[in-house]
Amino acid sequence: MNGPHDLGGQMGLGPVAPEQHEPVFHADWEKRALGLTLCAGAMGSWNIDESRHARENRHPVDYLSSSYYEIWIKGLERLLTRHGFVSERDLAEGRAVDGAPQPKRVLKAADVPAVLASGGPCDRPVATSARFRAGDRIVTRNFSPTGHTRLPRYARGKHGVIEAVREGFVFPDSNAHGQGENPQWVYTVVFDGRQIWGDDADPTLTVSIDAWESYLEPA
Amino acid sequence: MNGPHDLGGQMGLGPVAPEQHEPVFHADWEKRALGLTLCAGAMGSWNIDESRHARENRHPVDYLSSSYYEIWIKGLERLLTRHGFVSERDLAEGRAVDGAPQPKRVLKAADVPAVLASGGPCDRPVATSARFRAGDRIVTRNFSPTGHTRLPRYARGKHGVIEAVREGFVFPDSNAHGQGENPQWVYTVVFDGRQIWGDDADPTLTVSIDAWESYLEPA
Amino acid sequence: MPHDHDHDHHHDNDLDPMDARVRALETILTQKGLIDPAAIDAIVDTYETKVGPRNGARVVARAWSDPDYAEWLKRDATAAIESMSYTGRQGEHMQAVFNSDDTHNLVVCTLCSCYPWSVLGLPPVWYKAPPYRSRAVIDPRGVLEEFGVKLPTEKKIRVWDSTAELRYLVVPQRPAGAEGWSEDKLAGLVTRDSMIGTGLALEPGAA
Amino acid sequence: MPHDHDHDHHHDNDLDPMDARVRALETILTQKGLIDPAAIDAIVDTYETKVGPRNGARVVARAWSDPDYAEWLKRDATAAIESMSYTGRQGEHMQAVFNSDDTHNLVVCTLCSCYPWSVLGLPPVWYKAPPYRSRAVIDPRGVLEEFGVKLPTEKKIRVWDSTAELRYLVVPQRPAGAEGWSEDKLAGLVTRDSMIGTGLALEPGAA
Repeated sequence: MNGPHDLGGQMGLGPVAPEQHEPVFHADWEKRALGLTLCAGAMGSWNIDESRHARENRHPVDYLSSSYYEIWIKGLERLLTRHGFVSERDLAEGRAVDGAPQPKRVLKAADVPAVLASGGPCDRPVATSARFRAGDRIVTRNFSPTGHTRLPRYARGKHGVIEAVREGFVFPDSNAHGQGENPQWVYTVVFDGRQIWGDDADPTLTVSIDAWESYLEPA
Repeated sequence: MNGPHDLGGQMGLGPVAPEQHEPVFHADWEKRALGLTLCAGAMGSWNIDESRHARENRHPVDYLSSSYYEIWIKGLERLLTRHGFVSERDLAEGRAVDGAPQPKRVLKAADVPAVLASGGPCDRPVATSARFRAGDRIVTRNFSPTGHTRLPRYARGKHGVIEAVREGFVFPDSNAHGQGENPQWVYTVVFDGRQIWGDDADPTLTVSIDAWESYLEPA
Repeated sequence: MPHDHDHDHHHDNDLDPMDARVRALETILTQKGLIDPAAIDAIVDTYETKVGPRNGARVVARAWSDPDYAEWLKRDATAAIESMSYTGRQGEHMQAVFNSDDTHNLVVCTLCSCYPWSVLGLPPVWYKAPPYRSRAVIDPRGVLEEFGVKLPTEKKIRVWDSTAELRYLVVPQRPAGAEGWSEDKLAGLVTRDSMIGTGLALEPGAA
Repeated sequence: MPHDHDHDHHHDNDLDPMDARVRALETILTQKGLIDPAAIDAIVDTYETKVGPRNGARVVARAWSDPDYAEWLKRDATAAIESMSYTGRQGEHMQAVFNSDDTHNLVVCTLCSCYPWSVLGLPPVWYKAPPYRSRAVIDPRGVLEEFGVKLPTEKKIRVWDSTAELRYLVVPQRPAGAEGWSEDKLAGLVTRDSMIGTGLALEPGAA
């Protein structure tokens, strides 16, 4: 979706303001938010793409005025209600009122080190060979999906060069919506900054994205 | 600027929600906001392009959570302070504390009908003849100015057709920043919806913009 | 989802904190002699009682009634509209766009709130608000359905984004069943939304 | 302009209304047996005390010290980093990008907050916030100046937008004056920001 999360090139958002000696967490609730999100994800009822879309699919004012862990919690509440683990009554009362389905698994403290250390690889075998090779000139697709995509608006309909063929990866545009993993080859695509932003762009700038094969056409 | 005002194609902003039997104004302060904006503009210290930029150049959260007359008032305060008519002390105290320069003119009630009836035409003679003719194929420029422009992001770097040659008009991109009227030919340019939004767009859709000549290149 | 607090849309009302802010600004400018508060009254009165969509409706009714006028309106809307004494601010450069059996026209200003004041008065809140401005250019059929307008699938849609100083007046199609009606009576069929393109002219039975 | 109320940036603190909201959610999930609160403690402890930018600094220090390792890191960062036991979540598919005399690398995730947790820990707030995400791809020099980094005008800048599941580790240039230093000592020169590209490695005198 052309949503509020798609921020590349947007102006008016102010200075970066890096914080000196930033702590890992700024409040206890942030710690719990991180842990809850990972524990709930470990139940195995949704994937990372559905989870990203649950965070980004918000009114821009809500998205842009929420801290990042706040967005995570709002996304998590949405996922938990969508999948039936939490009801509106539960949330209204702040305690378990309604029942919940049996999750595929519950992450126990003892298993945390192993689970974090193995992560969740998203590479998958792809039946076909890669359509592009390093050095190929491509043009990115121009589209405007209402669902999840990982092709930012600034990089749509732009000419670039394949810098590297990576691996086959789960396709987020379908996976986020329960339409399967449909793995595709992923490429690192490099654009001249002027191709993206126009002739006034910094001439020393190149920008790359990692793009799924269906985002690309030969140029 | 790639600002919060440039909304074409943005998603997640909710339903249109037209109001039944909508009044012309929803509160008395809206009436005064309209009148103040027009009266202050009539002083002749800024033009409509500077005024538009004063409204759009805001943090997205501020812009998108303000009502339109609220944006007008925030823009007006900015213009009045920029041009020295109102000081921070004036605003802090809610009364005239500091002095102000003599305006070019003050709009009197008796002159309102004539001033509103004549408006402020922006057509200007252009020394050169029009570069394009109806039927010409063009491509819009791709650029990312940090200042004011009237070429929306969705219409940058797109192929279209000149539908009509209009007149010479003041160029907002310079006029908004005190860099002169620099009038240019304006054209109505039509795009196929699929050119703008991609192949999944409504095939019956065409979109037009009115574009200054320097926004366009032959295709 | 009750905990999924999305943005509460801002609606103006009398308790608005903007009230004090605008009063203060008017006080400052009045005390400095920069504005005449009576001029504000005169401006407000103009758009509350004199300039509004009835102007545009009369233009459309005349175009429906008089083919020569319609031709003039198509060719030089600024002059044709001026001949009916509807002139001035935000109507200096007018263009009339005619709906047909083939094509429906819809007007938007994605960048701000450009609108033909001289024929339609001040724009409604929804016209100036982000949902309409963002969606009219990409999903006009979805927007029209929210206005209760369902166009035939094959009807072409032309969206006019008012990015410059031209202001657009949509001339809706004349409904059947109003043959022989006077211009005055025809004007009663022409709604404001039909002149933006978010509506159609009323059917004679509904007027 | 004091009346020009721009958005107040939201900073988390203990009075945050999010506190109650998150507590309630944890209570519900715990009561339903869906989560183990001790697992949350273990996750938090991991990222507070075990997994952080010291991991990445050791990778960089080894690459500085051992040309064969540097070559391996360039060719297969996932394996080279795994050999140092830094594996796991948000580090499953790693890519190391090396700064050079010609080119400075900068990593961003314009669409969300993708970041190489296994080598850098959790991302700082600014990395996840709209100003950095919006500007890094269009005005990287302006962003770098806010971090106190001024690159030579002719130095090329390569911005890596982490749009897929690859995670990028910038290998900063080794500063002069640290010849013969141990890997441990060299790691002390490698700041977190230098591995994102918003900083450079420290000069030996500053470490």
